[in-house]
Amino acid sequence: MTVRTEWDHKWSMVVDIDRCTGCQACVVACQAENNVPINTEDIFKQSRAIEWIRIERYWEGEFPDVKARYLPAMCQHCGNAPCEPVCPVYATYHNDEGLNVQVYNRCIGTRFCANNCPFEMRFFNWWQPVWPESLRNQLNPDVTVRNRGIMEKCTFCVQRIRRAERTAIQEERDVKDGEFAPACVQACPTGTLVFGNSNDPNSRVAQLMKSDHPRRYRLLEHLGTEPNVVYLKKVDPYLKEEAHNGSH
Amino acid sequence: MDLTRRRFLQLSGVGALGAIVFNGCSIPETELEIQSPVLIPEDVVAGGESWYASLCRQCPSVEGVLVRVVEGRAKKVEGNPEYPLNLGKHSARCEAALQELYHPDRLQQPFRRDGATGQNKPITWDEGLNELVTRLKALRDAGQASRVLVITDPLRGHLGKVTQLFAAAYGAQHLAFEPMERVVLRQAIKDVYGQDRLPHFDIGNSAYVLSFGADFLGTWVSPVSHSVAYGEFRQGEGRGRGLLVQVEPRFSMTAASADRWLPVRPGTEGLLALALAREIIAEGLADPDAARALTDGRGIAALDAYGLERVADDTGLTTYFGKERAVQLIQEVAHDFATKRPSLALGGDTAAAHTNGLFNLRAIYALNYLVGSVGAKGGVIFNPPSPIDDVPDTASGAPLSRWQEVAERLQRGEFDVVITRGVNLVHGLPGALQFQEALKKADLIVSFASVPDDTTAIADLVLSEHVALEAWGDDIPDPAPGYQTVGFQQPVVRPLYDSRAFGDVLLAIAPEIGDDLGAALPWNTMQDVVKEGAQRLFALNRGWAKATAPFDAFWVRVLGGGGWWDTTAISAQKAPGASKAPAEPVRPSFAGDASSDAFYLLPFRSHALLEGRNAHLPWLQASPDPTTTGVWQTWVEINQKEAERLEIREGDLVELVSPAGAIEVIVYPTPAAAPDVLSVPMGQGHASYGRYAKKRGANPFQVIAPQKDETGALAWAATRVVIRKTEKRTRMIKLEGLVEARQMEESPVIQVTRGEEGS
Amino acid sequence: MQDRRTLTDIQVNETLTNTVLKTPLLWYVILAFMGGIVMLGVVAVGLLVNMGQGLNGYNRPVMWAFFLTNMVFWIGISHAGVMLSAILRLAQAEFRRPATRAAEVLTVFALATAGLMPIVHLGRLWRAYWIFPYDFSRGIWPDVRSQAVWDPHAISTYLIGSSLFIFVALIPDLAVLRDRTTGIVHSIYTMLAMGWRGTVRQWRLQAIAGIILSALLLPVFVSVHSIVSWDFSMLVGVPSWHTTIFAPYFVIGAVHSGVAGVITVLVLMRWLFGWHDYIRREHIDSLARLLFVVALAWFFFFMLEFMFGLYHQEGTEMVVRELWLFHAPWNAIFVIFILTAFVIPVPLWLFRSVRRSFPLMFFTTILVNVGMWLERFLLIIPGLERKHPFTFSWGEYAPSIFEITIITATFALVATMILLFARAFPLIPLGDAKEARVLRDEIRIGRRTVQAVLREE
Amino acid sequence: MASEEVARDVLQRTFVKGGRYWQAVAVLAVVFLLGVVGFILKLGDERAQWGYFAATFSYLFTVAQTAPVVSVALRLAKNHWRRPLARASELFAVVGLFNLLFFIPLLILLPSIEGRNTIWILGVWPSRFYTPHIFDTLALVGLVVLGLLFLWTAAVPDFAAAREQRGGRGRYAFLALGWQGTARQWRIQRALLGLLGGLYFMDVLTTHFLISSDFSMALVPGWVDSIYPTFHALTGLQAAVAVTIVTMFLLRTVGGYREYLPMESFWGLSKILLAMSLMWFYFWWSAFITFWYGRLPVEQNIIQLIMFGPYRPFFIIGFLFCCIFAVGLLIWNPLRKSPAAMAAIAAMILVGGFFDRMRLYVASWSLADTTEHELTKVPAAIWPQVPDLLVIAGGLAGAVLVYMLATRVVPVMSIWEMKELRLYQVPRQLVRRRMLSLGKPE
Ligand SMILES: Nc1nc2c(c(=O)[nH]1)N[C@H]1C(S)=C(S)[C@@H](COP(=O)(O)OP(=O)(O)OC[C@H]3O[C@@H](n4cnc5c(=O)[nH]c(N)nc54)[C@H](O)[C@@H]3O)O[C@H]1N2
Ligand SMILES: Nc1nc2c(c(=O)[nH]1)N[C@H]1C(S)=C(S)[C@@H](COP(=O)(O)OP(=O)(O)OC[C@H]3O[C@@H](n4cnc5c(=O)[nH]c(N)nc54)[C@H](O)[C@@H]3O)O[C@H]1N2
Ligand code: SF4
Ligand code: SF4
Ligand code: SF4
Ligand code: SF4
Ligand code: SF4
Repeated sequence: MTVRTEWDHKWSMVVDIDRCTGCQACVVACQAENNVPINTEDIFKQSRAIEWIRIERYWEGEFPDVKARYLPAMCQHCGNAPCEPVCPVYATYHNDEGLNVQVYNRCIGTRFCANNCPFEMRFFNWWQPVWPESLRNQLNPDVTVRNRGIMEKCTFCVQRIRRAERTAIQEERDVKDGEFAPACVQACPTGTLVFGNSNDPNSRVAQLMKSDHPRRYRLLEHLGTEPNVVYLKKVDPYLKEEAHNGSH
Repeated sequence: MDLTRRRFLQLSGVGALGAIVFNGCSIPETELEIQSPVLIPEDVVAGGESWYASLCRQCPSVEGVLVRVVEGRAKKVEGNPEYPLNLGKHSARCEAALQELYHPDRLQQPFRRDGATGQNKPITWDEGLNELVTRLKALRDAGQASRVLVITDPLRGHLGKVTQLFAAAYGAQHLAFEPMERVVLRQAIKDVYGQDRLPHFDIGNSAYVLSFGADFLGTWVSPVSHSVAYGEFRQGEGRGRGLLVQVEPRFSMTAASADRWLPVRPGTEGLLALALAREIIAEGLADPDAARALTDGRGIAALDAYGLERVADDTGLTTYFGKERAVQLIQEVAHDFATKRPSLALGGDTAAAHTNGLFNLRAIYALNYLVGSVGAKGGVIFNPPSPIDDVPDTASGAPLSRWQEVAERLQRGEFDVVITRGVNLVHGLPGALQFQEALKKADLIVSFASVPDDTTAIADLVLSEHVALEAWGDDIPDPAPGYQTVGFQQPVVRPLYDSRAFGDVLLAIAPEIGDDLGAALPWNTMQDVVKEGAQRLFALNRGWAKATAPFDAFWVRVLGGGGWWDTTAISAQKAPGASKAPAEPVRPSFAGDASSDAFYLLPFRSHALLEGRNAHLPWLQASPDPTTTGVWQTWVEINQKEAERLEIREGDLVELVSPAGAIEVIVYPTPAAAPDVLSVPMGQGHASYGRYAKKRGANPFQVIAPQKDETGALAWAATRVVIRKTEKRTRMIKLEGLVEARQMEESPVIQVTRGEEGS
Repeated sequence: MQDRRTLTDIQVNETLTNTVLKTPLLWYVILAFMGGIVMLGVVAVGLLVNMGQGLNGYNRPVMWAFFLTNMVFWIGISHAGVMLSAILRLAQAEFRRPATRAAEVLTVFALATAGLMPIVHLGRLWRAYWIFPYDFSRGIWPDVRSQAVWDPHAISTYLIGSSLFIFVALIPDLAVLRDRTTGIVHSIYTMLAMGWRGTVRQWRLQAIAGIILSALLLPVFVSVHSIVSWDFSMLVGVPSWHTTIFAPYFVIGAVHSGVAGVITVLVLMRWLFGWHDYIRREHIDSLARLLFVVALAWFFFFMLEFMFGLYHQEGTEMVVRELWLFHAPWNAIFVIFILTAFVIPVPLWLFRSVRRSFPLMFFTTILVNVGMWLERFLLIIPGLERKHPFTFSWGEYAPSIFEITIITATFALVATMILLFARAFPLIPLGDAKEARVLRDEIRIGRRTVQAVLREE
Repeated sequence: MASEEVARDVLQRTFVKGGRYWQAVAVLAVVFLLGVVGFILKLGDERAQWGYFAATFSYLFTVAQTAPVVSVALRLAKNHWRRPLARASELFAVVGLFNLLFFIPLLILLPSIEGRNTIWILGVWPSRFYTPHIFDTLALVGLVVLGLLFLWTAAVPDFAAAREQRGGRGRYAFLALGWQGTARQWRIQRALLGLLGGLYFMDVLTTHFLISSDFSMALVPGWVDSIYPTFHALTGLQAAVAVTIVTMFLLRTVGGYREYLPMESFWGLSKILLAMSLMWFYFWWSAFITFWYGRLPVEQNIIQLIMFGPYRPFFIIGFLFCCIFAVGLLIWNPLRKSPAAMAAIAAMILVGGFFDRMRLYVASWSLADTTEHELTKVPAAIWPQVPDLLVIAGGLAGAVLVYMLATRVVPVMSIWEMKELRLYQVPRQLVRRRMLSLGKPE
């Protein structure tokens, strides 16, 4: 009894780096939505902070011609995901809507998948996540609170996808473009993140990720993991030379 | 799944084959079989949810939010897509309203603090209010009502009205406190544009934004609304890509997003603005009327003091870029600003926080006249007055001069009762004021708080207040989005603890203090007050929620929609036109060591904690600073080469010493800092503010010297400090890994294009 | 010159069963000490289960570290057993005789210990059995594409195979013990000896079984470490691991450390049980020569691995090499590893006097294994610290006290198990010792006497 | 046969060759000349067209120049059955000289490394000469010199025997270098053999490494395969054993050395050949599975290029002959004990080896742009033209010709080792069985 939808969805994301200001709204939104444990000072000290989406900041140049480049990075939901075949227990697999799904209950914590994720997008629960009792009130009932010893990562807010699809089924229609958005996309004030069904050629995401978009690229494309997240290049009119344009 | 014989054979066949040949290239048939029993919990959605519209109170912008409530518990805060300011978007701070609501250290009932033992004794609301009323009554009866001081955060909307009415009717002093007030900004807007309300900066329609000091994408004025516009400005459909130039001595988040960053010397922003004006006029690109007004009809000779080369030197650009390039840069900016229209100049934050802050801002805002951007699309758009006339629609903290005065009066024992609400004076005023000691001179300090902070810690009577998600309220945004807007705040959950709303308490005690007070405040609850405001909007019979049905239908609509607004109700006011530029520049002066060992200290609002009001919220403590990615700590950003010169490394603990005091911070060398500047995030250094903020990091207000601008406002960027090394080391805690993140040349993860393709 | 003494069958039986029948006092002392350390390790694992893997030094991106390093190490050690027993048995090398049992025992115990490591490393080790296809009714199978499924199956196959191998070789010795014990112990040995009477037919069958098992185990032995290497080399996520040479490189490295481990154990046995007549200079000399050749081959592979890291001039590979060579602590570890695994011991083995010195062989082989442990550490961790061009996430790793305790405990565990084994079974095959005596010969050429062995024509 | 008889017989067979020998020499010479014609026809071709030429060079290197390793390795291992076959394998060193002819054009054809991702450093002058040119030439020439020296050293006692037979004068007097057979001379010879053998072995590995990297892997953008040099060397060793077996068989059947070449020598080599064939699979699989599982596009393309794409037939023949069939046949002990069967299997491996070389070298040489970062497109196959076939035939014939001519000078059986064998092998009786007592001199 596979959960089947009668339509053909492929959930995809577009990230327009030129818009991102590094404001972190997406990050906190994701943590609130997905019951991500609190990243305490200790956790940061241990280099074990969990941020399903994170803003990577890269320096370029030297003072005074210095630039900070922001990369919003989340699981790329690779079409050919290296994290999947290495999982011995099928705790991570590809579903029929283009998502790289993580089944917390199956995971035994080998961390194999994390090693094989070239994007460093998987997070391990090194400790039992704890919240002060009162803060547990905030936990999203649609999202499992993960146990210690298992892997987690961005799910494209699958609970929101499911909710939207269920509503659509009840109302006997297809999910409308922009009807819902993952928490990070919803939050992002600059419109850097766009989400939708890329199988629908009229969706905004499909329009933006067209192969002829002049700024289109994908992360580490040469690895052939076929990421389901498409990036649009940063524009810098004062760039010295048109560097960084190779697909490698 | 019924297992037919055929299927069994299929399965075993595939299974055996799969075991022999590692079928890694494609998803084997069997995987679909395997998938079926493994239903991940997220596949099953259960439970209903409700979304309530309300207002976000995590920062002074006050934007519209929707709160998700499941089983009576608030679960998620998101931007209200209808709300004109933020259009469905929100900031990192906003989400953390939940953590305020559920904060483990929230006050669950009122407390009385025993002055002798310092012990907190839980009391009932009745006991607490009794004491307060008795005290206030006694003072008033003795004709000493003015010995009562009410200090709140800047309050707009009906809560502001109630508070003002209360203070006025009682005869108490009412002051608003904000650590980084907008006094200078308001004065400059008033002086240059003749506006009482802050204007709307139309970034989204602008082609060129020139920002002086204002971290408008991070924390300045209305960051989410700016960011929404910024997205459009960058890559909006059907428009070219806007250019952003940031003139700021610090590498703020906005500087990081800018196409060009001009790190001028602190306090010279106005100088540069006038040099640009001179250049624009000289090139003949300026609006003639504005040029004439600015130069008093004398042509650019009137601006001789702002010659290109001189300003290039004075602003320090020569030092960083070399003379030739510095001059070229200024010319380029002037040219682009004048030609890439509509263009917009705005300024604030550090540009305003100097002894010459007003000079700087006036010069900056005058630029908009030269390019015809005042009152025009893509420029500065004026805001109409509030649709409800007798509620405060602008609110700003009192300037430093007032606080100095208050501190002195407190010291002289001129106040008996001090009531504070939503302000942390002890943390947010420059340490040199010794405000804590002054406050203690009062007989009774009453503090309304939901999570006890440094000021609550010295209060005698602590009254547990609702958090925003539990309380009624409304807001007249300032700045508004260019048209009349009123936001409505409704409780989205039942109060968790024995707490009350500040407004409700004022309304409740007013009649008890005196009948005249009761008459001045004739409402029972804030809900009534807000509802009455809504009634007045209903009476206007316009705006999106306009309803012909009875008021109740209107009420449901504005509550459900999160507010009332009328896009046609725009400002009719005209700008007075440019006025004469000062012939001679006003130069900044700095407190502290003037030697070359000293650095300019640029404290800045943390993008998440702001000046410290959000420091108790763990999500925000853990939210990486956009440029350093630092968390949970207070660090000092120092130019890498300077750090090398001083032989300090990342993680070293150093003391920053100013005449006002010293703080211990962690060194973070960065390529993005001017050599003579140190910047330190605000927000930490609380003696008490719940478990997540307590005794963490340092408070830069401790070293900020109480320098003032001519408006009397705190010139918080006008202090110079020296670095004193300590032998201590720790680890700079940040999200960035252990290696300075720079892209690998042959495989950059962020690809950059010059964008000639037209996108 | 060969320093052999002629021994009678009776002497052989007496001395070689003395571990079982007359236990030296030292045995108890060492056992108690080792057992204590093992208990510490057990407590540490208990805490890991209870509190989570956070107790270890792992982080993002270093998700694998000490435990898997140690797994590779012990699997390496385990390769000595079959290498010596099977290959040398097939090649009829005489010098194998005293070493086979010790080597096989080391194999089994090292392997069992190695198998524990990935389990201890699991986030939810109480679910470790999920990697076996145990539950047909739910239809949840392990993913056969995962190396983490290949691994446990390969290791358990090898473990079962080599246990069987030991057992077959042990049967005649069990019979000897059966005949020398009484009471309940006697009945246990009786059962285990399976009616061995030492008839010609039984000997022939035993020999054939040994040869068949040798031939069967050889591919298993190669495959086990190859599969372990694929845990690393097949990952595209860690560029410096993704290299084609890993399988043979790991195998030869395993043989290097394994043979060294066997020599260490032989020297220790000789010292502990006083088997001077069985473990002789010529034996370790021959083993050392073998080790020399293996070490050269291993070094050749290492150089290839190193070179090809640089070959493509890929940034992600270069940074790992840069870590190895220029950044503390890796540069120190790198130098120590090269010195101990190769530069110091291998040239020393060129000297006959070294090869024939028990103390020197003991120390040089210990050095080899120090180096080989560090080699695995160097292969695994720096690659993770510098995984990909996302330099933003680059990190570092340091083990916690838990990892160090558990690693130490694994060494104690292997020692404990060998000691316990020695208490129950002879560590040198009696039959082999006797056969060696029979097949010894001498040839006179002119005035010289040349040692010779008898072979079937 | 007594020791003196052995010397006389072997020398007799060396000095006097029959008609069949000369007929063969003539045929080979003609084919070789045809090869020269083919080479001339090829002049002026693009680099891509020289793949078969490169394959022939590599094959000769693989087979002939690796062959002496058989003797070196077995000597180090002190196998008693090596003695009859040592010389046959050492003698292949002479073919190295011939192979240098092939090396020169390839050096000129090698593309510049400018703009390529490689650890090699650009040469200073002239700019076309860079480290591959220098090191590969040094290694290859060194190998030829070392091989000849090794052969000479090993053969000195035999040259002395020949000198004695020829009355102490002539070229053998020179070649024997005043060998008197003193204990000191034997010690020196033994030490030299050890030294030269060790050096030769290392140089073979080095050269395999260099040739395989520079002359094939480096020409394919993005092909980084750390085990490839080892695979290359391993196939070389396999071919070396195979060619030794074939040579032994020919010596046994048409050369008249039947009595000298016992079954035991074939049997011994056959086990090594089995091991090599198994390792062939292992090394190939190590590379293949890593690429295949990793699924990087560049690696998929490389698998296509050298295994499953245009050169699939070559790969399949190489794979079957060198690995599958070889292993399938060699696991049978009766076959391993039969010289004829062994020779057939070895011949099959030699054929497979040539196909294997072709798929690797023709593929590598057919890529036009070596400066790309990655192999993004798999080019079409290049099939051999008539000149290519002539060159291949000429090359192989030339190599055999050189070897045959060398047997005219150097005894193809090591006389002194045959004598030694007779000393160290003594029959014994153990209880009721006949055994051999094998002396193991320290
Ligand atoms: N998975 C799971 N399911 C269970 C159980 C379980 O343990 N696990 N337990 C079972 C049991 S024993 C029970 S009793 C049921 C309980 O199941 P329900 O009766 O559905 O109980 P709740 O979900 O707690 O709350 C019902 C709703 O009432 C709202 N509510 C709260 N206060 C008031 C109020 O004053 N007035 C009104 N009108 N509404 C209010 C809440 O917001 C919530 O939406 O669940 C059963 N189902
Ligand atoms: N915090 C919180 N408290 C609540 C509620 C809530 O929603 N939140 N809901 C309230 C309500 S409505 C209810 S009904 C109560 C329920 O409160 P409880 O009756 O305490 O219910 P459970 O917590 O489900 O625990 C029942 C216990 O029975 C065990 N058990 C399960 N099956 C069997 C069985 O077949 N035989 C036996 N002997 N034991 C079994 C379970 O393992 C568990 O330990 O909780 C009340 N208290
Ligand atoms: S980004 Fe990483 S975790 Fe996500 S699908 Fe790709 S490989 Fe897997
Ligand atoms: S950590 Fe969990 S999801 Fe990842 S490979 Fe292991 S079992 Fe699978
Ligand atoms: S899509 Fe959802 S899970 Fe993924 S990063 Fe965004 S908010 Fe987090
Ligand atoms: S919310 Fe949007 S703009 Fe802000 S950091 Fe995230 S992606 Fe960038
Ligand atoms: S900027 Fe953020 S915190 Fe401030 S009002 Fe808007 S959503 Fe709330």
